[in-house]
Order: sequence, then C-alpha cells, then structure tokens
Amino acid sequence: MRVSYYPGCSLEGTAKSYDISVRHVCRSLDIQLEEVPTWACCGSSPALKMNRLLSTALSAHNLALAERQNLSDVVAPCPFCFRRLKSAQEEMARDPALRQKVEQTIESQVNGNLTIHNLLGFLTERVGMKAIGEKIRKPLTGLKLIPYYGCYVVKPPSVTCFDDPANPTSLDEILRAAGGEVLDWDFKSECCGAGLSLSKPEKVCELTGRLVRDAAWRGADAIVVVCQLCQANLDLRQREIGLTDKKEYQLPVIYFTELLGLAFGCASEQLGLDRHFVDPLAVLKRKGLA
Amino acid sequence: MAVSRHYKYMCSEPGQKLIRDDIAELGLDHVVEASCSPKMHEPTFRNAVSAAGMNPYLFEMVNIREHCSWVSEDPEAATRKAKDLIRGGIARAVHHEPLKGSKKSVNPKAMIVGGGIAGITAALKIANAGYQVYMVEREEIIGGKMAQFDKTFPTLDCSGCILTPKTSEVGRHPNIQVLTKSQVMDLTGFVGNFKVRVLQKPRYVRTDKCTGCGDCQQVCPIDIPSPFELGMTTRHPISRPFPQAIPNTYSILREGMPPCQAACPAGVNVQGYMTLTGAGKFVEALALIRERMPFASICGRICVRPCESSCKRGQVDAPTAICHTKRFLGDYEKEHSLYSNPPMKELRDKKVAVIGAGPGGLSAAYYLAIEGYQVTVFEKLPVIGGMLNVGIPDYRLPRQIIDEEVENIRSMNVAFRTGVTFGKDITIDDLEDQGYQAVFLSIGLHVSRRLGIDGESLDGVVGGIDMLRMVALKEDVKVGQNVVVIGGGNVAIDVARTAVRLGAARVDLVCLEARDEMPAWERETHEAIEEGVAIHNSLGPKEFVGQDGKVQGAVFKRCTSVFDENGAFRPTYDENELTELACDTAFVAIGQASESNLLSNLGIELAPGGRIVTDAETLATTRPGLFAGGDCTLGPATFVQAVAQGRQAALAIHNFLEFGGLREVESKERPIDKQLNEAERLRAKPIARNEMPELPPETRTKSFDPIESGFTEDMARSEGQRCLSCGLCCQCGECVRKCGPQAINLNERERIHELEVGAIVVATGVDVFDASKYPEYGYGKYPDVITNLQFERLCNASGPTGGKILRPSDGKVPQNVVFVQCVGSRDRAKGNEYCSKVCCMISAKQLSIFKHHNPHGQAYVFYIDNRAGGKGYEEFLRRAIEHEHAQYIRGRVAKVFQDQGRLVVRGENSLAGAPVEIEADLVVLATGLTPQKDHASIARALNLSTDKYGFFMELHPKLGPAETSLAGIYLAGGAQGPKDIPESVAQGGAAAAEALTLFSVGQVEIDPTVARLDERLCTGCKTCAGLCAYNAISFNEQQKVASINDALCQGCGTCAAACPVAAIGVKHYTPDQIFAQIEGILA
Amino acid sequence: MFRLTGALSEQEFLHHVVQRSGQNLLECLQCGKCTGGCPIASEKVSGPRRLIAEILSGMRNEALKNPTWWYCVSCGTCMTRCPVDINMYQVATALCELAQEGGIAPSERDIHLFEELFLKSVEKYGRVKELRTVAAYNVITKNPLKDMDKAVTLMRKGAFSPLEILSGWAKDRKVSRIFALARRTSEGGHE
Amino acid sequence: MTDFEPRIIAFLCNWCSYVAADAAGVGRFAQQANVRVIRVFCSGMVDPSYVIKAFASGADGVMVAGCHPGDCHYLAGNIKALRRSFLLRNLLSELGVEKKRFRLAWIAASESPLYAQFVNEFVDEVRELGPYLPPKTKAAKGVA
Ligand SMILES: Cc1cc2nc3c(=O)[nH]c(=O)nc-3n(C[C@H](O)[C@H](O)[C@H](O)COP(=O)(O)OP(=O)(O)OC[C@H]3O[C@@H](n4cnc5c(N)ncnc54)[C@H](O)[C@@H]3O)c2cc1C
Ligand SMILES: Cc1cc2nc3c(=O)[nH]c(=O)nc-3n(C[C@H](O)[C@H](O)[C@H](O)COP(=O)(O)OP(=O)(O)OC[C@H]3O[C@@H](n4cnc5c(N)ncnc54)[C@H](O)[C@@H]3O)c2cc1C
Ligand code: SF4
Ligand code: SF4
Ligand code: SF4
Ligand code: SF4
Ligand code: SF4
Ligand code: SF4
Ligand code: SF4
Ligand code: SF4
Repeated sequence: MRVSYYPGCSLEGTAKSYDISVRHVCRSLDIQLEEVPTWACCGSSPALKMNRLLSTALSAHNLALAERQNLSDVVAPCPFCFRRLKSAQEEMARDPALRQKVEQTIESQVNGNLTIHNLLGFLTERVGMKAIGEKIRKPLTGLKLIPYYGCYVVKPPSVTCFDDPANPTSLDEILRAAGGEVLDWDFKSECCGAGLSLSKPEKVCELTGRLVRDAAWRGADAIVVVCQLCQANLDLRQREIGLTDKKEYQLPVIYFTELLGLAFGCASEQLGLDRHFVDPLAVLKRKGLA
Repeated sequence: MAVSRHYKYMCSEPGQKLIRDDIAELGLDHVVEASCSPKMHEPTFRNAVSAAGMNPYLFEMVNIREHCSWVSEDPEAATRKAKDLIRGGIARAVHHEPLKGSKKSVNPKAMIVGGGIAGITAALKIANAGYQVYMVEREEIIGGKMAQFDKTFPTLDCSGCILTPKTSEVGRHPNIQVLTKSQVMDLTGFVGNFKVRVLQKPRYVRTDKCTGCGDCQQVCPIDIPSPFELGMTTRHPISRPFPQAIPNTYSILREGMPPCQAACPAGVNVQGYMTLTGAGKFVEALALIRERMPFASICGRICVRPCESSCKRGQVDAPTAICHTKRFLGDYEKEHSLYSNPPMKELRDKKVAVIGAGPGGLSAAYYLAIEGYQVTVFEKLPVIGGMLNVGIPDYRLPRQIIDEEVENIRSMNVAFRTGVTFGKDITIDDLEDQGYQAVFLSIGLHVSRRLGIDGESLDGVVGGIDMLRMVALKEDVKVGQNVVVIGGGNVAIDVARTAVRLGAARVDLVCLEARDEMPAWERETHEAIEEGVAIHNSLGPKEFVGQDGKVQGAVFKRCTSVFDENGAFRPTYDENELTELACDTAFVAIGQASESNLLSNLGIELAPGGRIVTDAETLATTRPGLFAGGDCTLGPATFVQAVAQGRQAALAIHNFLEFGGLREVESKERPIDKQLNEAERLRAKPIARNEMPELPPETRTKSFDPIESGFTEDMARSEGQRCLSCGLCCQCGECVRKCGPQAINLNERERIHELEVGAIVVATGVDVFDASKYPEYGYGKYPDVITNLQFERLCNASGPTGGKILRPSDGKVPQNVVFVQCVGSRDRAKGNEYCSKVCCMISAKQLSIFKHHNPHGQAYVFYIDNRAGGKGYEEFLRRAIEHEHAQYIRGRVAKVFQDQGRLVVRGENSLAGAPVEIEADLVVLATGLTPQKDHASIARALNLSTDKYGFFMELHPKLGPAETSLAGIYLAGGAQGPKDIPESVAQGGAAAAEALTLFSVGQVEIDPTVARLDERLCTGCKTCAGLCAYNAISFNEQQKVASINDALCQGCGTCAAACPVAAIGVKHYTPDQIFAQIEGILA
Repeated sequence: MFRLTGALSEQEFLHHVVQRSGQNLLECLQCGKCTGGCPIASEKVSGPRRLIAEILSGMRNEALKNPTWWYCVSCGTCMTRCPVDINMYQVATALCELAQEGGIAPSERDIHLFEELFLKSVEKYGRVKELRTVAAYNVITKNPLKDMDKAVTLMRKGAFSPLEILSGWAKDRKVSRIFALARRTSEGGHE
Repeated sequence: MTDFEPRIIAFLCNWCSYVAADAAGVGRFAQQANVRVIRVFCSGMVDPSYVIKAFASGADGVMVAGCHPGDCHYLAGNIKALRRSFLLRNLLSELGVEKKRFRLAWIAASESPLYAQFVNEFVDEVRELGPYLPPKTKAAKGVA
C-alpha cells in the first residue's frame, strides 16, 4: 500500500522518535510512506486562532501538494495537522465561496478528494487489526499501559469523525493486540494543555498533573500517546508535578508506534525509545522487552 | 353576494348572532366566513347556521389567520392572499349542496390503552359511571411508573399508599376487564363503533388459580436482571414485581423460542435442559430431553447439531456444547442406573405396527407407547437400530449404547420382531388382518446407489453402505491393501475410516467436489486426514479397470464444476485430463436408494427417486392408516430428523385413532430475534467452552474404540451455565411441578382479542431517557452512577435494598449525593429540546428523602434552571435548600469521572463563575421523560399523529388537550407530553368526561361527506373497486356499474381521483366545487 | 454599569461574531456544560459560557479582553458536549480578528507572543523551527534559561540536535506569498 | 422578472399537512405569501384534473402534500397519490408545464417548520422559473 505522508513540523523537530517509529512500523506492515514534497506547516493553532483564511489556506496548500502525488490517502501522525487538513477539505467542500478565496490565496486548485487519516485511524481502520496482529513477534506481555488519546484525534467528532470522543477504544485495541495490558481510566481524551506549554507552563502542569497522578495511582508502567504535544507536555512536566505532590514521578510517556515497533521485534534504539526525558528503557528492560 | 360583514369576534355569541340574524332577515342560502382554521371553529359556525335553519353544509370557512396573517411578513401580500382565498371560498360555496349525515348509535364501552395513573383514573371514572371498560396494559401489572416510586412530590406521600387502592379497585371492579401483556394491533371503524384487535402475550399463570404463594419461584433455576428494579437486582422469570401488584398473581417472563430450539428438527428444549444441567438437575434435564428426543446417549454422539450453529453464545465466544452435554446426561443416567420409564398412559386396546427399527421407527414406538398403544416393531435385519447399527461405525457410536437405549424402549412394552421383511414375510393386509389399526413405515434407504460406469461389476468393487453393513453384522469383508473410496459425503468418510481400521495400507478418497464444497462435515474430514486418508478433490469416476475379473484400478476425469448457476447438482468434466489410482478394493459411497419394488406394491404415491409422499403435517401417506417418515420420505437425511418424524407420526396416529380425523397440530411458539442483544451479552458468564477429550489419531486407528470419551460432571455443569437464557424462562417445568393449585401452563400461546368499543383513551405514558447516550456521565460504567428512576427503587421498601439507600457498588451508605439535572432534556444534540417538566421536582424530592435517611449526608444539585411551577412546588424546593441544606449549583455537568479511584462530578458553577468538582459517593442522573420507545407502532395502530419527539398530538394545544384529531380517541397523561401526577390525573378525568359525553349522547352523526357514484357515467371499468382501502366499493355485475356502500366509505376520495370518467365524487368535495374554488382563487 | 437603550447597535457586535464564526450564539442555553469541561477555564479565565454571555449582551470590550479565547487550545471539548453544537474555537478566531481590526491589544501577551513567533517562523521557512521559536520566546520574555536543563538532557539523548538552532534553512517563498495574500484578503474584511 | 410573484395552489390533506400548515401559523413560521391552500381529505383525493385545472386557470405552481407513507389516515391514499404523480408529471410536461412546477410532499402534522421551509423553497423555485405561460401564449410570444 502506498500513501502520502505528511509528518508535520514537530516530527522533524522535537518529535523525531515519533517519526522514526512511524516509518519503522509502516515498513513492517508493507506500507510505503511517500512524504508530501515541500510540505509546509499547517499553521497549527496560532494560525487557526489569528486568521481563519490563512489557516485554511496553509492546509489547502498542503492538500494541493499531496493531491499532486496521485495517491488516494494521506496520513498525518500529528493529530492537529490531521484535524486541520481534514476540516480545511471539508469546509471548502461545504462552502464554494471559501474554496474560491482559498484557491486564490494559494494560487492553485484543490480537488478535495483525498482521504485524510490520523495515524491511529489509518492503522486500525485501513490497515486493520488482523494485519497488525499477524506481525506481532514479541508481545508486550506484562506491560501495564495507560492509553492516552488527547483531544485532537477524536474531538470535535463532527470534524474528526473518528472513534468515540468520550471513550475512544482504537488505541486500546492496538495495544491489546500488541500483547500489552491496557488499563482503563477516565482521562483518555482530556486535554493536556497542548500549545500552552511555553506560554502558560503552570496551566500545563495543572492539566498534566491530574493525568500523571491518576495514571500512577492505577499502577501504569507507561502512558502511551498518539500526539507529540501530549508526549512533550507529559514527559517534561513530571518533576514540577512531583514538587507539588512531594513525590517523584517517573512515568515513561511513549508513542504507540514505538511500542508497536517493539512488538514487531525491532530494537528499542531503532525506534527512538532512548530519546525521551523520562527513560522508558528501564521499565521495558525489567519486563524483558528491551 | 347579499351581505358582507366585518366583525372582530365572529366566533363569540354576538358574532354568531350576526350570522343567524342575517340568514333570517335576508334569507341567505350560503354563508362564507373568513377567520381562523376550520379545524378549530367549523363546527361552531355550522351549528350557528343550522340554528338559523340553514343546512350546515352550505356554509364555507376560509382560513385567513393561520395561513395568512400569522405567517406573512408582508402585510400587503398577506391581504392579497386572503382576498384570493375568500374569493375561492365564495366561488366554491355557490356549488355547495345541502347534505344530511346519518346517525349511528354508540357502543357504550371504552378501551383504555395503558394502565398508568392516567389510564387508571379514566378507567375508574368510566366504569363507575356504569360502562364497561377494557384496560389494555403492555406489562404484567398495572400502575405504570408510579408503581416504582417511593414517595411523591411535593407532599412526600407514599406513592404505593395512594396508588395501590386505585389499582386494586381496578382489579376487582366488575366493569373493568384488565388485559395484561397486551398491545393494540390495529383499529377499524369510527367514533362510537371501533373494532380493535389486541394481541395478548401469554402470562403462563392463570390469574384465577394462582394464590400468590410464591412456591414456584423458589425452584426456578433462572435468574435474570429484573426490569422492574431496573437491573439493580435479579428475579426469576416466574415472579411478580412487588407484593401488592395488580393483578396480584405471578406471571412468567418468556421472550419466545430461543434459536437453538428453533433450529433443532426435533424441537428439543435446549435452553431448558442446559439450564437444569447447569443447576445439577440431571434427571430432570433428561426428562425434558425425552419429551422430544428419546435417545440422549445416541443423539449426544452423532447428532449434526444445527442447534449449536444457531446458539447465540456463539456471538459472544463459542456456542454452548449442547450435544456433548446431552451425551453426558445420557451416560450419567446409565452409569448411575437412574433410568425409569416416562409416565405412561393406561394401555389401550389398539395395536400399531411400526416397520423398520431405525431411529424413525423407534421414536414412533416410544411416543406411541407413552400414549398407551400396543406397538410391534417389524425389522428385516437381525439387529435393531437401522443405520445407527449397520451404518454408523462403532468408533463413533458403540453398539452397546444403541442396545441400552433400545432396551429402555423394550421395557415400555414395545414388541420387536426382527428378521421379518415387510412386503415379503408380512404384508400390509396381513397386518390389517392381525388387528393393527395403523402402520408407520420407516424403512430408510438401504440400497447403495451405483455409478453406472464400466467395470463396476468387477470383483472388489463394493457399495459403501453394503460394506458398512457387513462390517456391522460381522460378515466377512475383504479389504485389500490399496483402497479407493468414491464419494465426498459422511458415508464415504465413514467407509474410508472403517477401511483404515480394517488394516488397509493406503486409503484414497476421491470426490467430485472441491475441498470446501465437500458435503461431509469438516470435522469428520479433518479426522479422516489425521488418520491417514488421502483426499483427492474434483475428480469424477470414469471407469474401473481390472484383470481376471478383479479390480486393479480406477480411472478419473477432472471435474470442472459440480453445481450449475442455480445451485443444482450438474457436474461437468474435462475428459482429457485423466488420473488413475491403483487399487485392489473400491467402495462406492455416492448415495442411497430405496427398495423400489417393495414400495410400488403398496399402492401409495411416490415421488421421483422412490421417496414416499406424505402430508407435511401429519405424515399420512395416500393410503388411510398408513403413515411414513424418516429417510424413506426425506431422502438421505439425519438421525434427528428421523426421530422428529417418528414423534410427529406418533402424534398424528394418535389423533387419527382417537379423533378419527386429522386434528390440528400443536401451534408453534414465536421464535426470538437471532441477533444477540445487549441484555444477553451482559448475562454471559465468562466461561470458556469445554472441549471434548479425544483419543489421539495414532491410537484410534488401531481399533474401533470410541474416539470421544465424554464430559465430566463439572464440564457439563459449566456448559449449562454458559447458556445465556435467551428465552428468559426456559420452560423447564420445575415451577409447574411445584405449583399446588396447578396454575401454570407453559403451553399457553399468544392470543388475539377482537374488542368492540365506542371510545378509546390512550394513556401509554412515558419512558425515561437512556442515560448511556451521555458517555461522559459514566452511566453503565460506574455502578454508583444511577438514574432517578433507579433511585426511586433504592428508596422503596420493596426495592432491591429493602428501602435503605445504599450505593450499588459496595452497599455502603452514601455521604455525598450529586444530582445531575437535564439528562436528556433541553439538549438538541441529543434530540430532546424540551424541558421534561418534572425532574427538577423529582431531584428536590429525592434529596429530601435521602436527607431523611441520612441526616448527615450532603446533597448537591447541578441544574440549569429550577423549574418549579406548580402548586406548592416552589415552597417544596425552598425547603430542600433551606432545611435539607442542599447545595444547588447552577451549571450543567460536563463530566463524571473517576480520579484516583474517587468518583468526581465536574461542572461550572456559573453563578460564581468557575468550574467546580465534587467528590461523590452516588450520582443520580435526572433523566428526562421521553415518549415510549414503541410510540410509532401505537400511533400507526390507532391512526394517531405524534409530534416530532413521539408524544401524541392533541386536537388543540389549548382547547383540546385531551382530544385527538380522531373523534372518539382521547389522550391522557404522559403519552401527550411530559407531566406530573396531578396533571396526568386531571387529564385522565378529562378524557373520561369526553368518553362519557359520547356515551350519554348515545349517537354519533356520520359525516355525509362520502363518495357518491353517478351510475349514468360509470363505464364499468372497475378501476375504482380495487382501490378502496375499506372495501366500500362493490361491482354490480348485472348492471355493470360500481356501487358504493355509504356505511363503509370513509370519504377519502381515492376512488374519485382515479375514476377515468369522473363518475365518482366525494360529497362536499366534488370536482365542480374544487374547480370553482381554484377559479375563484386565481381569478 | 451597563445601560441598555434598545438601540439597534446593541446587537451589532453579536451579529458580527455570529457571522464571522458561523456559530449561532443565540441558541446558547447558558448551561455551562462547555465551561465545566473546558481545560483552560478557571477562576481567572472565565471559559466559553461567560464569554458567550458577554457577547450576547453586547459587552464588546469585555468580550474582546476576555482571556478565554487567547487561552483556548481549540481542543473541541466544549463543542463535543454542547447541546447546541457551538464551536468555540471558531468564535475565538472571530474575536481575534475583530480585536486585531479594532486595535485592541492582546490581553494575554505571552500567548500572543508565542503565536506570533510561531507564525513568523512558518511565514519565513514554511515550517516552524521549534527550537529557534522556543529560544526566541525565552529571550524576549527575559527568561533565556527556562527549561534549559531539560533541553540539555534531551539533547544528550539525541532527541534533537542543537545545530537546528544555528544552521540556516532554505526559505519557502511560496508560503510567504500565501501569508501575504491571506493578509491582504483578510484586511479587506469578511463579507 | 424580479418582481414576479408566483401564485401557487396547495392541496393539503386534512390530517397531516393541513394541521402542519395551521401549526406553522400558530408557531409563526414565516412564509412567502404566494401559496393558496385548498383543504382536501387525503392527498389521494387529488384528481389529476384538479392540478391541470389549476395550471389552466393561471397557477404558476401546484403542490400536493399528505401524510408520510405508512401514516395515511386512510391507510394508503398517499401511496396512491404517489403512484399517480408519476403519470401526472408526464401528462403535465406533455401540456408544456415544466416538471418543477408540480411538487408532491410528505409533511406530518408535527412538521410545521418543515412545511414553512417547503413553501419557501417551492416559491423560490417557481419564482426562478418565471410565470407559467400556457403553450398557446408561449408560441404566440415565440418563447417555446
Ligand atoms: C423517577 C421519576 C419520579 C417521579 N416522581 C414524581 C412525583 O413524585 N410526583 C409526580 O407528580 N410525578 C412524578 N413523576 C412523573 C410521573 O411518572 C408521571 O407523571 C406519571 O407516571 C404519568 O402517568 P401516566 O399514566 O401518564 O404514564 P405511566 O405511569 O408511564 O403509565 C403508562 C402505562 O402504559 C403502559 N403502556 C405503555 N405503552 C403501552 C402500549 N403500547 N400498550 C399498552 N400499554 C402501554 C405502561 O406499561 C404503563 O403501565 C416522576 C417520574 C419519574 C421518571
Ligand atoms: C454411514 C452412515 C453414517 C451416518 N452418520 C450419521 C450421523 O453421524 N448423524 C446423523 O444424524 N445421521 C447420520 N446418518 C443418517 C442416519 O443414520 C439416517 O438418516 C437415519 O438412520 C434414518 O433413520 P430411519 O429410521 O429413517 O431409517 P434407517 O435408520 O435406515 O432404518 C430403517 C430400518 O428399516 C429396516 N427395513 C428396511 N426395509 C425393511 C422392510 N422391508 N421390512 C422391515 N424392515 C425394513 C432397515 O433394516 C432399517 O433397520 C448416517 C447414515 C449413514 C448411512
Ligand atoms: S406456585 Fe402456583 S399458586 Fe403459587 S405463586 Fe406460583 S403460580 Fe401462583
Ligand atoms: S445461549 Fe442457551 S438459550 Fe441461547 S441459543 Fe445458546 S443454548 Fe440456546
Ligand atoms: S419453567 Fe422453569 S425457568 Fe420457566 S419459570 Fe418455571 S421454573 Fe422458571
Ligand atoms: S424539569 Fe428541570 S431538570 Fe427537568 S428538563 Fe426541566 S429544567 Fe431540566
Ligand atoms: S372507476 Fe369509475 S367508471 Fe370505473 S367502475 Fe369505478 S366508477 Fe365506474
Ligand atoms: S371515498 Fe372511495 S376509496 Fe375512499 S373510502 Fe369511500 S369508497 Fe373507498
Ligand atoms: S455548552 Fe453550549 S449551550 Fe451550554 S453554555 Fe456552552 S455554548 Fe452555551
Ligand atoms: S475548544 Fe477552547 S473553549 Fe472549547 S473546551 Fe477547548 S479550550 Fe475550552
């Protein structure tokens, strides 16, 4: 299967391990990722907030680039990019006047015929649990995992059209297929503070604090994420959270693709597992998985 | 135009007087009135003109309020529109003719649909006025929602204390007949003269016999979540919701026939015996099986088990091991020597002959013997069992098992005469001479079909079933080293595996079909392969080759396809591609045939292929007194089908001998939905299917020892517990045996009542919103998140906790109780925009009750607005705040979640302007009131309209709240919209008053606006006749014209629109009138 | 104190927001379910319900200064649960644009600064250069060493390379042009 | 053409659509004032000749509305209306009436907003089409 791949800025910046592990997992599943040539930033939440036209135009620009690859599907690992691409395509389909304005702004045409996936959705719905199950070589036996979806892959449902926003299960399914023990909790799609990490770190600490506390209380070995913003916010803030609680939190925060890669039999270094702030390798080693 | 008047309040008395005066003074012959909707005031004005002596149908009303002034934003355009309409009305009125409606008397009986407080009120009022009332209630008891409450707002009086006097009054009222578990199917007729069909589901317990002693439920093996307790506790299918329930007798909850039983050709009550086995009641389980299948041990070994492929547990994990469990029961009985004959009727002096001692014949003998007949079985072979004995090999079904089960039958005074060939040693006439009054023929198919190819008569080419028979009868069978078996069915597999056991070095099985098309069961084929049989697919036999009359090989051509596009057996071959297999023995197992010469002498009808033709229900042949069943009528079928037909024939023979004729056969129960539902999934205990212990392939080929060794007691019991109780009550009969007054009849079936009534009150009430539609509230996930209806049960003394408010998760007394308002109300995204009107008060009531139980507890209420409009309501709410210290927080709850093990409710305190979180021990969701889930089918059955949510539409939102647009049908209670009890009661009274008015007038005027046929125009084309939905049109064959029955015609005008020559017109809506109106409007 | 006179202009601001955001705020029940679940709502940041209340009652200045829409991370939680499907982040965009046009200074300078820097990077390079953006932000907010220890740890682990801050990149002229065109059209205002 | 105000005849069944029209009035659901209602018992009562008559008398559009299939007060009169409407459309186009000028709709008693919406859409559509000119007039004006 060939699909176009839109990594998004973070995956070539701070979230390299996500990028590497995505590529690895896809390779194992015989999926050829073809990076959208000269892709640009989707504008993320700053553009979305400051200028609606600009925000839609940036996404449309990328869609136009992707359309030229002549592949029917595009996959974006970053949930925010996914949501922006998807809603740009839909808004333009709904509102011809907007489409015209956008096309004038980006000076090219957008047909709007791509199927836009987030990575999780692509793997569960398109590739299918069966194909994934068949590739498992080293099940993650005994690993207690907290699945954390964050908000952007599932909310708002009218845009994402993916899984259940209140109680999503696709990541649970993948992790279970990989042999992990999935813990239930109620913060699956609660917000981590996303883009406020720099400007309002105290807000982020407050939000991630409740996630980390509950995950620790449930005896998790790790929190598994699908979003690089969640990863960074949860990975980097545990010390501050610990200060308030007078506790030391050391909960690894791992991309689900890293774990899938491990279960497919790949070595941890090749997946970027050694690059996280809270070291996941210790617990993985203890369970004989790395 | 004689006069035109403008008056502001024309419908008022002075306005009407204006009209009357004008008619009198000016001698008007038509009146047109332009104002509001005729739906509202046409009757008023018609009455006014008639009072002045004018025929009411000469009056025409034009609607310029609802259709013009209220909906137009442009006053000038509205005026133009009004003028056009008035012009149309005038033009039409000119064509009006005087019409007179006929009178019809009213049938002074009422039907109340729904036995909640609204329906009860209406019923009692009508009944007390001396009229007959039918109360049709869907559930097993009456009382509606109120029966579930503890106390009622705003007075906090006990709900039961005010309701039960009413329900018992209904129960014993001589004028009220209560039909429980009933629903209206459809309605015909018109006001004063309705005919209603009501479908009543069985209660299984007779209300006139049951004493309410409760002995039955103590022995019932089934537990299901109680619907009345909203799943907070379980009940037995036989039970009653609470001690004061009316009708005050028990009843059984039964869904219908589960798919396992429906799939079993013999109709064995699978759920019943699985349940009894699960409860360790093995003897009872066996007795249940034998009601339809006398041979548990045999059946448990060889049955084809269609039941298991239909078993709903298969949709959860794997089907229950129905067949292995049956085998266990049979074997257990033998091991412990528990067998005793079933209860048998007294011996009759009637003799019945059974020909053939296969499963069909044995089954017939068994059931005939129970009925008391003297049965003799005639069998050609020296052994008994038919194909069980001389077909199915020992390793699957040991002979000893057959012998033991046959022995049981022998002990029931059945005589066996082996070695007697019917048609040769004894004829049908002989049997008649010997006093046999009926004969059942079940002689199977014992002739091996031949291929009809070259070399088939060579030495060493043997029929497949011939070989098996010889082996079974211990005759000498020569099996060489290299064996070829031809055929792809189960017989072929049995032959091949037998050959392996007889020492063949190599066994090749060759068949036409591809591997996945083979008719043999996959499991058997697989076992054969394990035992070393080589399978060759898609090959058709061409010829056998040999030397000196002995076979040496078989030649095959490639089979390109077996079935044609219609799925019929029509193989095609490629003659060029040949394969030869060397062999010294070849077994041909391609099918079975009957002994045609024997059958043709009997003088009965035969189907092509020699099968005996019988009546599908009675199995009677075309010769009176001769019945037939099993393989000889079905073609090669199965053991269980033969047994089923044996029983069916026994019943038919009994009917034939006892009642001379062919009596109706037992009616079947309605099967339930095959698709697994949520309730069943929840009932599934996490038990894995027990696998049958088997011999390994190496050992099993060495002898004819049985391969499967059977279940242990524990395995069987755990299989029994895997059953999901799909039918709810399993009809095990335990309760029947226990019930002293013999009040229980498990064979009760649905009934249809045809009721004739003059008025109908629809009071089907409300349902509560399904809280699981708010996943963010955790309903269904957290046991301590409950609905307000569940909370009522928690407070109720007859409820699951005996009236103590304990939280469901751990039975502790809750400290913090959080009430969440507007769950499913005022929420467009969830489809319910309306306010449910009562839940604000319900929460105030419930928190007050909670505080009375636990004065130290704290109640919180998240609300959007407090709606307390009602007498004493606001005061009640203030009490909750001031005396019960409830904290009211304005804001809709965003989420209920578990944080480090603690339940937390989060929302905004919108008055303080910040989010808040509350740690809760119990969360009560104030679920809104919704229409009943089946509102659409009620609406359809009664021809009512509903609003967009599904509440029934009243005639007028202000002036006709208890009437519908259908005269004679009235509304009461929650069915019309969310309401509290006082309003429901008031409306119940209003509906009763409407019905009583109708009864006391005693007559209704039939609208004269029916179809009229102009016979002179009718060309006799009959177009109209087929169209009338009320069969009002008949055709006069002499005069070749249609004719219309006024009493049946409803005036819909379908016929008029269809008549090609416009011979029909509906009075008051004739083409002239409509044309004039069109012209007038557009002039 | 706010005195209402019934003048048509009282509704004007509401209409602008409704039109730009495409969200019919008149349907809002003021139930507060949005704010109850909004991650950024707090004692200080009112959350969406209150913001809508301000818009509904024509409190233009209050609404444009309400920090909620600056904080809004467009998580979509409010809309997911709202009984009338109001999408708050569309309202945030509308308010941001209206504030810009009305020359109202951002009430949340930090957030604004970060977002500006972010977009600048995108405008220039077509992509956001995260480390450089972070560094610039820290320098401007006079906190150059913020989270330095974490950065160093991550760098050591190879999570990213320090070269990224220093090395030069190619500019993406196409994207710069999109910015220019988008600005021009937006300034023309929405129809 | 902009100031053209079409005149439309609406045949509404007594049990569903007429009730919806009344309720639209009670609910004040604004409608363009171009539709003239004629109440009939059932949509199945509307003889094709009524529709033709309306056009012949100068209507620019005709609508027939009844209960939803399955909900007919007279069991299936609306289905008969539906069956007839196909023939009727063909007949109308033979007579030179554009198919869009005739509409059949199912409007339940509870669907008063839908009724108003339907009216407004239909009026717009007919306004778009312009006045209906019987073939003779068209030929005379050379429009055909
Ligand atoms: C939790 C809760 C607490 C409440 N507390 C109070 C209170 O304290 N005070 C108060 O004034 N109000 C209270 N109410 C409101 C009260 O329930 C209603 O006002 C009242 O039940 C309405 O009565 P009803 O007879 O119209 O309908 P219901 O009580 O709903 O009765 C309808 C009956 O019709 C039957 N039925 C339904 N469909 C069919 C069918 N197709 N065929 C035959 N039968 C059918 C049902 O089985 C039922 O027996 C409460 C409601 C709830 C949910
Ligand atoms: C090899 C083989 C394997 C099978 N395996 C299975 C299985 O695993 N599961 C399953 O459900 N079904 C199986 N079947 C089918 C099943 O055995 C038959 O469908 C069933 O036995 C039919 O019962 P019956 O009573 O109609 O006839 P039969 O069992 O054939 O019995 C007929 C009896 O009538 C006797 N008879 C015939 N003619 C006369 C006469 N003129 N006078 C007196 N007596 C006469 C015969 O000797 C025989 O005893 C198998 C069949 C074969 C051949
Ligand atoms: S045992 Fe019989 S009489 Fe007693 S409650 Fe049960 S059904 Fe009624
Ligand atoms: S679960 Fe039990 S009742 Fe249901 S189909 Fe299976 S055996 Fe029958
Ligand atoms: S037949 Fe059996 S399951 Fe049914 S009610 Fe009686 S005891 Fe219970
Ligand atoms: S009564 Fe109260 S809780 Fe119920 S819907 Fe109305 S406002 Fe909400
Ligand atoms: S359709 Fe008209 S012409 Fe034909 S039989 Fe009926 S009434 Fe007569
Ligand atoms: S009007 Fe015609 S079709 Fe309708 S009920 Fe009367 S006879 Fe039947
Ligand atoms: S959830 Fe929706 S309706 Fe409720 S206050 Fe927020 S925006 Fe308004
Ligand atoms: S989208 Fe914005 S306003 Fe809505 S919940 Fe998320 S952060 Fe709050």
